[in-house]
Amino acid sequence: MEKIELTKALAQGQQMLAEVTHESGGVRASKCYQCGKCSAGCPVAFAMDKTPREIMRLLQLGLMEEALKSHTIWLCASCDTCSTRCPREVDIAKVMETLRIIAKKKGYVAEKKLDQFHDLFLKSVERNGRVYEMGLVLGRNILGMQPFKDVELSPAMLLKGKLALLPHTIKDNGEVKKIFANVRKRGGKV
Amino acid sequence: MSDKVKKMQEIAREILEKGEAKVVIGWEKGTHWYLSPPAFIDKPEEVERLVWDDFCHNNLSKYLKDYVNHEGKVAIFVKGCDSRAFNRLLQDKQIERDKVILIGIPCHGLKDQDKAKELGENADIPKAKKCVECRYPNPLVYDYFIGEEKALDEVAAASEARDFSDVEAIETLSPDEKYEFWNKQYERCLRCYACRNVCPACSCRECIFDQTRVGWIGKANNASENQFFALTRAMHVAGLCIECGECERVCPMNIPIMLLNKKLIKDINLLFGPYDAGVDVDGKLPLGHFDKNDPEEFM
Amino acid sequence: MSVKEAQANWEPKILVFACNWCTYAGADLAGLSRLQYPPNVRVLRVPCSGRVNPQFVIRAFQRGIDGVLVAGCHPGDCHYVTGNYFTRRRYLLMQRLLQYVGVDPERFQARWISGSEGPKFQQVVKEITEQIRAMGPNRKLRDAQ
Amino acid sequence: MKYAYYPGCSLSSTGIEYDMSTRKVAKALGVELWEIPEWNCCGASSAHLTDHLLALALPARNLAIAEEQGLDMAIPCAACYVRTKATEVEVKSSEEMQKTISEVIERKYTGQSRARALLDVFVNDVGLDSINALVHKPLKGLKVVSYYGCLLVRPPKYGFDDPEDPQSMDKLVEALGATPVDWAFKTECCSGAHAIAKSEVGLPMIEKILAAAKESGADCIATACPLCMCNLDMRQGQAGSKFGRSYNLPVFYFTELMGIALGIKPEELGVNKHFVDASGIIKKLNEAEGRRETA
Amino acid sequence: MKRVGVFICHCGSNIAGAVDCEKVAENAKSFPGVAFSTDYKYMCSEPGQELIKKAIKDHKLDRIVVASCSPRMHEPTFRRCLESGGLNAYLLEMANIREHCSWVHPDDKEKATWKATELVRMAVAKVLKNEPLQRSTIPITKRALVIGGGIAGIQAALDIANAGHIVDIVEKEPSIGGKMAQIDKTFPTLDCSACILTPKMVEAANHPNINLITYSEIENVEGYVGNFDVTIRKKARSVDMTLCTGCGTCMQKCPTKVPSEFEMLMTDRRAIYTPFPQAIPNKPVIDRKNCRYFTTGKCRVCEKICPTKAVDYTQEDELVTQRYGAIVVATGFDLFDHSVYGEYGYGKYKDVITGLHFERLINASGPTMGKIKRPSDGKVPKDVVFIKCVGSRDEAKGKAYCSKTCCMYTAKHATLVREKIKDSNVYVFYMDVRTPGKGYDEFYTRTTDQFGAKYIRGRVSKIYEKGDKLIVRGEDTLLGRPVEVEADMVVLATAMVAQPDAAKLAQMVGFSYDQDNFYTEAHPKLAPVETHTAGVFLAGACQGPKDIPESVAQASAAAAKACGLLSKEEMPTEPIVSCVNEAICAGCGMCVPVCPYKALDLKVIQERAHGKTITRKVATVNSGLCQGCGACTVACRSAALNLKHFTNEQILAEVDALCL
Repeated sequence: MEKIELTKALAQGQQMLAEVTHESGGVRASKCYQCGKCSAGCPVAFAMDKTPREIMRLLQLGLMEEALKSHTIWLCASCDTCSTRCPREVDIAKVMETLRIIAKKKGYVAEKKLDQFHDLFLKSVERNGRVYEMGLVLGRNILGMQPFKDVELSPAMLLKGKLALLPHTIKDNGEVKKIFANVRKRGGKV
Repeated sequence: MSDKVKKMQEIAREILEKGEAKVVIGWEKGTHWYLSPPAFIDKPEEVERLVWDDFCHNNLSKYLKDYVNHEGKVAIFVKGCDSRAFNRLLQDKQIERDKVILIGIPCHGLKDQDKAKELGENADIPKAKKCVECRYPNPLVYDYFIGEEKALDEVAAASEARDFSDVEAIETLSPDEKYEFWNKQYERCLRCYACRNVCPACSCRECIFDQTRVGWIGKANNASENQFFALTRAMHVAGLCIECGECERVCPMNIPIMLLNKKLIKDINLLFGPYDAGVDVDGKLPLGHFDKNDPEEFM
Repeated sequence: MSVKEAQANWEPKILVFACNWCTYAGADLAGLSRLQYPPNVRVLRVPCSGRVNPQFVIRAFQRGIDGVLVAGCHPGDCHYVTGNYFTRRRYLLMQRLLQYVGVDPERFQARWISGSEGPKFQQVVKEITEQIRAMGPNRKLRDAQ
Repeated sequence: MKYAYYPGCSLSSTGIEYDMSTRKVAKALGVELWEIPEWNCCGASSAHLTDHLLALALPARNLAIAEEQGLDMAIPCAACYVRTKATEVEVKSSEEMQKTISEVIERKYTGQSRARALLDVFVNDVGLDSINALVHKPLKGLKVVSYYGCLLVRPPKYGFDDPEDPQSMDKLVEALGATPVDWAFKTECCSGAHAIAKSEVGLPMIEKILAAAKESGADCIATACPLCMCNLDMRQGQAGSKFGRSYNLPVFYFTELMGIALGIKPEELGVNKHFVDASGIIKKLNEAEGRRETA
Repeated sequence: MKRVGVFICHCGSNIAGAVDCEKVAENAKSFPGVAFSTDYKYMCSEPGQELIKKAIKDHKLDRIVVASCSPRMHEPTFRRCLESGGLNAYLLEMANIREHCSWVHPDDKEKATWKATELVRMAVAKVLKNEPLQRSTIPITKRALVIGGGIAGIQAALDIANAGHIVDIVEKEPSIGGKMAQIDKTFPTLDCSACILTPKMVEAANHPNINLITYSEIENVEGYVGNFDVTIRKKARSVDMTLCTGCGTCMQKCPTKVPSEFEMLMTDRRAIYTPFPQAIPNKPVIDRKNCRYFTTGKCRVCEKICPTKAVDYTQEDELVTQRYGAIVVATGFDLFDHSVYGEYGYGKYKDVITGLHFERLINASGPTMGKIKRPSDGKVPKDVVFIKCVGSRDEAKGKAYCSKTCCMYTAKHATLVREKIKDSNVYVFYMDVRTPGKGYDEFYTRTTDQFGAKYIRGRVSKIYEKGDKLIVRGEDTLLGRPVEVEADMVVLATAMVAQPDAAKLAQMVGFSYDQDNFYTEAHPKLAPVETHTAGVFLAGACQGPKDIPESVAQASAAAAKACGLLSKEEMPTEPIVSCVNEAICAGCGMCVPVCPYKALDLKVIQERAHGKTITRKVATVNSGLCQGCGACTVACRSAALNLKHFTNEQILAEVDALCL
């Protein structure tokens, strides 16, 4: 197993840790006492490469790269079970969210499919003001260059009136476009 | 001569003749038509000096302090505000109830002395401000009573709600404007202490402003020292002021002293519940007790 | 020093009347816990917040203090059983009276800080110092000397 | 009782029956729903994983429109609710945030208009007694597990119900005449969007919930979230075949159950649009009703 | 001309590290009245004190300022120093330049030095107006009160009684014994709790110097050290203690069953009852809330059956007032209510129990006769999970502190399960194992090594029922993997918390408590059993979580303190009291209602005025009652009342000196 150079890690990780704290609205990894209650209750933990507690530990030691490259931060379903139960009142879900945003900025995307999904989703919102679910499904299909897994469900959905072929839009989407533009103006990475 | 004055003189004469009291304190006509200063009558034949008119402003109760060590009783005329002043002094244990004969006189509200002087005798002279706001025109305590007891209930009912609009007007100013306002007022103060001397809530044997050895206050007559005096005086009468307005009336520099007193009355009522000083002699003083559920602003 | 220089070098000075049993102990605890705060406060020890005569407060303003804090035990916890209840009444009035004559509310404050609230002492001192620093030197009620 | 109604994107497609039943039931209860004109997507669940400000700004526009009318927002979709609530709470808690958001959306939102979950509105504003009084066809004998999902009652500071063992839907179901069944998976996560984009993670999560519901002995599941509905209903077959089981557990929006109990025709509520056939349950209820009537 | 000496302490580097002490001493030389100023490494040390004494002599100093640590720490030290140097103790003032300066401003030496200088200037200004004060003495009542009859209270009472003083134990329950009576075995020796407790209970009951006042509560406390006047409410027992022989017939015949608090509601007691068979006094009380006669007006079975006619339904609560010289508070603790944990089932799963339930389950006289059976169905559990830190170390839903005893009692429980159920598996979910204590870590090692308990490092996130099993989900944080246990029973090590009425008692007696309602000791290290209120001492878990040996040790310590006080005939009083300037006092009486000690009153004096003798009223201070709070001085508008050592003049001088 690879040895960790703690002195170096701590020195390198400080600035990024501060960024995580700032971006997450003040969530401090140092509060975590590693009890593991988050990971014990996490419904997605079975699929993760590192438990949420381990992500917190990586942050504490400054091992940012390792945290940002993990699948865990992408697999988090934002269900808030961890934050709700944390005895130290650390908002772990918020940390996961924040790490994902930072990871994306740095180009570390361990779960490309999940990321594309969110990109397409927001593109649809910006373009139409609302989400166009069929478009989303097809777009993911084309971009992902893979067969649409839910293909067997689509005809039934169309039949039941559950998938619209045309995008739902709002008449004048100028306002929503402006929101996106204003967020970008303020340095938002959308 | 009105019936009331006749009655006043009758009672006074009777008291003096029977020897019930050594002296009767009332009002008489002074050097000016718009002044009715206190009269101290100790001979039955002098009772005719006594008057009752629109200018019997002086709150007579404070004079009782001068008779504390005299033998025998003192008789005194009391309006509504004088009676509250009497209660106040009683509460402070400065006088004894059974050494005083109180002759109650319902008060219809007196006229503004300054305006009278300015407008002349035949003009329509407005009521004094304190009388416009008066909520106790009837004496609260008395042994004799002149006039109809119920006559002024309506007057009382009319001004049931206190008028704090003058205080509120200042409250709306910015801190700097407030400071400017009060600074201007107290720059004028001569520190003659007339306001203190006349006040029925000021019952100290030796006022702290006379205690030069402790150094509460410097001798210098400047705005800072004057404001120390003003604020301290206001805090010292907090919960005790009976709104007779004598302080303001006697102030040679026309400083609106009641504006400070009323501010404290307003806040005491707001913070600690309704309270009128000098009404209930046995009641607790607002700053002499507390409620565990008082407003909490210091958490 | 020129006037300008004096203003540039101005540091707010804040007087804290602290009761011996709670707030003074809380300030001691802040020290024991090495909780840092701005060096602008001076604690004056009194046995009880109920000992603080409003005249002391006005006097401090006269002499040029920039801010005054009166602090004692939480209601119900007074070492002298009821002292702070009287403090509360007195300073609820005093605070309003001072504001009425134009003293900015930040300049005079009251707080309950217990002996176990070292962090609260630190935080209150920080807050008040920042507020007063932002306001600049106090000129109100001040002796002209 | 009047609310600004925010259906959200799902309710015009995959969750169409949630929209249909909500409108019908609201009308029957005398609750006026004023649909926010030209509402926009709240951004769930992608915006908050991409940019915090965007996530707060998107729902703010809808809230601002509701605020202009002086109305609170009633939101059926749990995901839309939690994102909109987050915006309300953030804006309320800081003046700076209020300023920033208003600048970004170029509208004024002060935090006056509140985001309310539809379940909360029905249970706490309309009240269980009033609902119970309007029940024509009690859901007698129907055993229901209430599935709140993870978003409706978390984080606890937003909550109108308990984050670990919520009760409002159970009590509602009881008021409709059905039998609420207690179980431990009320707030367990169904994987949300993972089911679409990463089914190997999503399906086991769905399976766990279905298995627990089955084991509890319930006849059906009640839910308050279109994403949960999608996962539990539409993907019930996928999950079943992957784990070699057949659950045959109809899933209802709680509004559909309300509609049925209030005597509204199931088709008008969109019950026929389910993937897992619910007609068996409807039939059983009708038979029981018939027996009661003849008796 | 007054001559002030100023002494600046370095406190090693504690002060000197952040404050330029030499400069402060130098600055002080220019302050009015200062005749001598110096600095030294450790002012409180022997040579430091010698330095002060020598300077008093050499420089003819008549007032002293010591700038060092908090006066709450060393004021008594330096007062003694002044006395042995020939000055009155009250001619000392201290400037706190450590807690209030160097420790909180470590990074800005210039400003810290400036502040220290000003603090010294304030102290100098004040000390110039100090007056010598003389202590007087008051007699001490030689009787002690112990509040609480658990192991700590019993031990404290025995120690005081053995020293020859009369002690009353007031216990709110019908029997003494407290929580220890409920416990089965004690760690780390595993000896039987009852076997070591009951002899102590009997000893207390039979001791000629000890009075047991059970089923009673403190109603009111007045007075002060040496002479506390305590009103005790003796609740109506409905049984005449002088007639009752404790035969127990009534308890057998009583028709009303009530869940037994002592048995953690796992079995029943009667409405007329003693909490447990070895209760002391072993005479029953009637629980009026549940008694059939008191609720319906009919029954009277116990009255009829009682051979000595001891049952008396007409008894009423009785209030008695007694004077005590010292009070030992030993009110113990309560257990955290785990029903706040939704993830553990909000207390609704029957087989999720607390450690104290478990104690009763393994106790031979408990509801299961010592067989471990789970509450839901009486089955013997095979897989038992223990969860530590439930309510402890949890800011979100519980308490931030560590409850200190849980690690050891959970190890004990784990051992007992493995011992009593041979084919059992024990899983202990923990965050840390904390075993500082004699023989403690060895015990823990045996639990894992010899008894095979599985320790899993991680907090449990959820427990839920599945069939007749309890599914326990955690993470093994050492492996970094989620784990699950199918358990038959779960035992929660719930936190020790303060008694629900702890704050009320503290307010009544007049001492302080912390944010968790545990009682605050006068100093965490040097005065661990004293409170800030003289004459009131603390024993046991009311001061914070403690195990039995610690509680007993602290009880003996508190007893020693109480004995020290009671061994004297009289004690010196603090001379910092209010005084009246009769020449100024107008006798308005506004001071009277603000005094919490009823120390103020009005009296009539005679004096000559204008050639005759007159009488008038003035305020008077009872210096025996006055505690020196100074509330009266502010109520007095004419400043006729003043507080010695904190006079108006002194405080004004401090304010002026600060504002220079």
